[in-house]
Amino acid sequence: MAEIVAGFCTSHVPLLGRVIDGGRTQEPYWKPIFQGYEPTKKWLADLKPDVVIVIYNDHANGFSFKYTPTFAIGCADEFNPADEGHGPRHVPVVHGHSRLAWHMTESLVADQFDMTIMNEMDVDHGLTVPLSLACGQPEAWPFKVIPICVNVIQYPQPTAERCYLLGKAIRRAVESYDEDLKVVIAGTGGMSHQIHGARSGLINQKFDNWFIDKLTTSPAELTKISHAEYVREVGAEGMEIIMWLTMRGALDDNVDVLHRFYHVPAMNTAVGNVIMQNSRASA
Amino acid sequence: MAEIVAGFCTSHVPLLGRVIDGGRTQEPYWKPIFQGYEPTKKWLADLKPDVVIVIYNDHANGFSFKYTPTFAIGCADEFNPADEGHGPRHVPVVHGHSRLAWHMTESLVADQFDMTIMNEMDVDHGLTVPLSLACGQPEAWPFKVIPICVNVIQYPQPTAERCYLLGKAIRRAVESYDEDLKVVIAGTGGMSHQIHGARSGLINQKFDNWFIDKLTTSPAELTKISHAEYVREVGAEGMEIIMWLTMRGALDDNVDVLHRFYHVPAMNTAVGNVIMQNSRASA
Amino acid sequence: MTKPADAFEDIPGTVHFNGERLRQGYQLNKFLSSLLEPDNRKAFKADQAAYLTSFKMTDEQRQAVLDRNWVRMLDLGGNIFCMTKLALVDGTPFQQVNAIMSGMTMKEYEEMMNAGGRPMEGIRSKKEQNIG
Amino acid sequence: MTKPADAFEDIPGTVHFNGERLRQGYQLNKFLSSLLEPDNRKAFKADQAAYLTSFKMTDEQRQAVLDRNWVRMLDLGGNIFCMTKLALVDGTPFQQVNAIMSGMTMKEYEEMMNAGGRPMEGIRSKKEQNIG
Ligand SMILES: [Fe+3]
Ligand SMILES: [Fe+3]
Repeated sequence: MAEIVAGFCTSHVPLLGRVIDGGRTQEPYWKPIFQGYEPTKKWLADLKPDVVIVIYNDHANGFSFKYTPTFAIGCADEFNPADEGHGPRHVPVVHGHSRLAWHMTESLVADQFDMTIMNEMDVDHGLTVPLSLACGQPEAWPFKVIPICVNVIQYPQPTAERCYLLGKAIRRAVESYDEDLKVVIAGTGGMSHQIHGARSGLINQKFDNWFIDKLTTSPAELTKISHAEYVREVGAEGMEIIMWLTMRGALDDNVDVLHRFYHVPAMNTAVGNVIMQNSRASA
Repeated sequence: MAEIVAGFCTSHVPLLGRVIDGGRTQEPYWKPIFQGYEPTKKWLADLKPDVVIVIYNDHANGFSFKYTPTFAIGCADEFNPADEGHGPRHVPVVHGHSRLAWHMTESLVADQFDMTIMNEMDVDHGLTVPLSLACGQPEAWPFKVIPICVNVIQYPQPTAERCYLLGKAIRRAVESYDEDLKVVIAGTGGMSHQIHGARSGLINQKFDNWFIDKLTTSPAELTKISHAEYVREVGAEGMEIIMWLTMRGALDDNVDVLHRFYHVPAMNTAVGNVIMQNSRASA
Repeated sequence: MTKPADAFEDIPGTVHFNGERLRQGYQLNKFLSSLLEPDNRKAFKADQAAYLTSFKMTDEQRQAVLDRNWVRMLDLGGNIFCMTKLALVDGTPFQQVNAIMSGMTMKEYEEMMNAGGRPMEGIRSKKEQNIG
Repeated sequence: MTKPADAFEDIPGTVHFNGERLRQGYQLNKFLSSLLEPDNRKAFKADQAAYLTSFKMTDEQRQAVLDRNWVRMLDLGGNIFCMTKLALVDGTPFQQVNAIMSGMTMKEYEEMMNAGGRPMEGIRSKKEQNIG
């Protein structure tokens, strides 16, 4: 049986990818941020998962507005880093786990999640920056990845509750797989930021920290918050943190926090990184 | 308020489109089929709906296997007939109802249906043949169309139950629209046929007629049937009749059958056409 | 893939087009679907073998296309709806493809269809199978 | 479109990118997204006005692009993620776009961000609005 042994959440700020790729992580402005990710890098290197399921969103790079799936699952063997306007990032190709992805698709669709099956797609910073933050600059990513892309950029987005329920369905899907695999799930995006309009630059440290608290102890409360309230509190672009709820839904009600990091700002954005695992696992 | 005033189901056999386009509907082989559609043509011409929601599937024409949405909704103003290998059908462009389609998308996503929003797409015989069967050869289609494309050609298909629940959610979506519109819903595909492998040519009149009976009186029973049982009884390609359940879900539990037609064969396929409306509507 | 449900496996003469099939036939179906573009149809007709080299198919898949071996294409992951494109380009009636796939002559197949189609007896389950 | 929820309307300085916006900005965003292709970037840089004519945008949208009028692009249905492509092609730091959009100089904006970002006071609701 495959098992989701832990989860982590992280911002996916594109600029952080550029700083890593440009070898500038030790510059004074950036250093505190990358230091905050050191525990995650070490934890993941020690854990050695077979597969990481990455919940992320595309930013009009791998997808155009021609079609917008609410939930898309990457079933291919490979996903290339997308060209986001100045050439693709020089990071390794992302290797999928097609067999598990197809199994998950079958399980999710039977569970009444109306997935869009992706047999070819490029992945943008929403997916590759979390990999860089969590793994640094390896020659190849040290695990397979199942990308699950959520529409958070075009209204109507899935509700926070639906994202949470997707996490629960993902867990059922993984646990019904017929092969032993150590699986980690990552929720990406956020934290508070808005990069358009007169509210550009907002940061809401109070909400961000409250959100992490609630995510740990009582995530169901966060599923009751409307899109408009999320937009109001964490910004139109920051509302992508509803994807953290998918990660959370895939874990037990009781979790231990192994790492918690929060930093303001990375240019326009608050940065957050949390690792959680089921309490029974640590007992 | 918009209202779904009635529904109809029909096969979408591509050959029937070619026969219509070629002016061959009066040939002895085809005539009985087109005669069976005369009541539907008359009924629809008298009813004059503003919008017809067409539940259909694409056959690797408007979509490729690059991506396969479980449920896709057409939100554009226009949908062109697809080139299916020998040039597009010479039928009118299909005009969408973008405002209603976006409203429906908002309502469906809030209702936990994970729609794929289509802002550009071509529609194949799965959609245009039903229009031809129900309207003949007008210069322009006499109503707007909201295409809802269901994946029935790639396993895993949505369950029969999910298709039925989609119909119920579509009804809620239409009924919460702020403008008076007369809406009809069409379920397309089927009836029994298989066009590949050693079972090519199967026709199951007994099941088809039983299915129409049940669809009328107790559709929920049909939602309990597994994909494999559908494939077994109506063929791998015939299992698309699960889309009739979406139409059925959008109507009341009690319906009157205004027209019922069944014919075998149209080359490889059994042909069925049924019109239903809510019993209270006819009272 | 996870083991397809036994129920699907039990149905004779039928391909369960699941993820495994999709993967196996991906490039073959990509070629077949490319025929939806008029320019591609022209290029294919002009030099079939050359056109086929632009798709990362297996040699077996290419040969099956060149031979119009419909049964083999199906075995190698061909999707039946993608295969209709090739039949249309060739002008082959699809009933003929169906006749071939079910091991019948066109005449036999047509007669069967005109008599109401292939009877369901013996084709529901491999246990009672009388086809293939 | 159905009336966007009042809650969205009540949030100041924020575009609710709904179906209406999507439709309004569709061709503009299609142009912006076309810059994801290296060849298109080259063609655009070589002759901006000519390149823009190949998209069915309004003249207003074309002019907003030529003027790099970011506020106008946003008003005319531009999606912010599509707009990042144009900024990248130009080499304009996105913070500068954000400064312009919020009516600040780059220096003011940078200082605000370094001090912990735009404070939430007065930007939650139009009723208490202190921006825009
Ligand atoms: Fe993001
Ligand atoms: Fe069909």
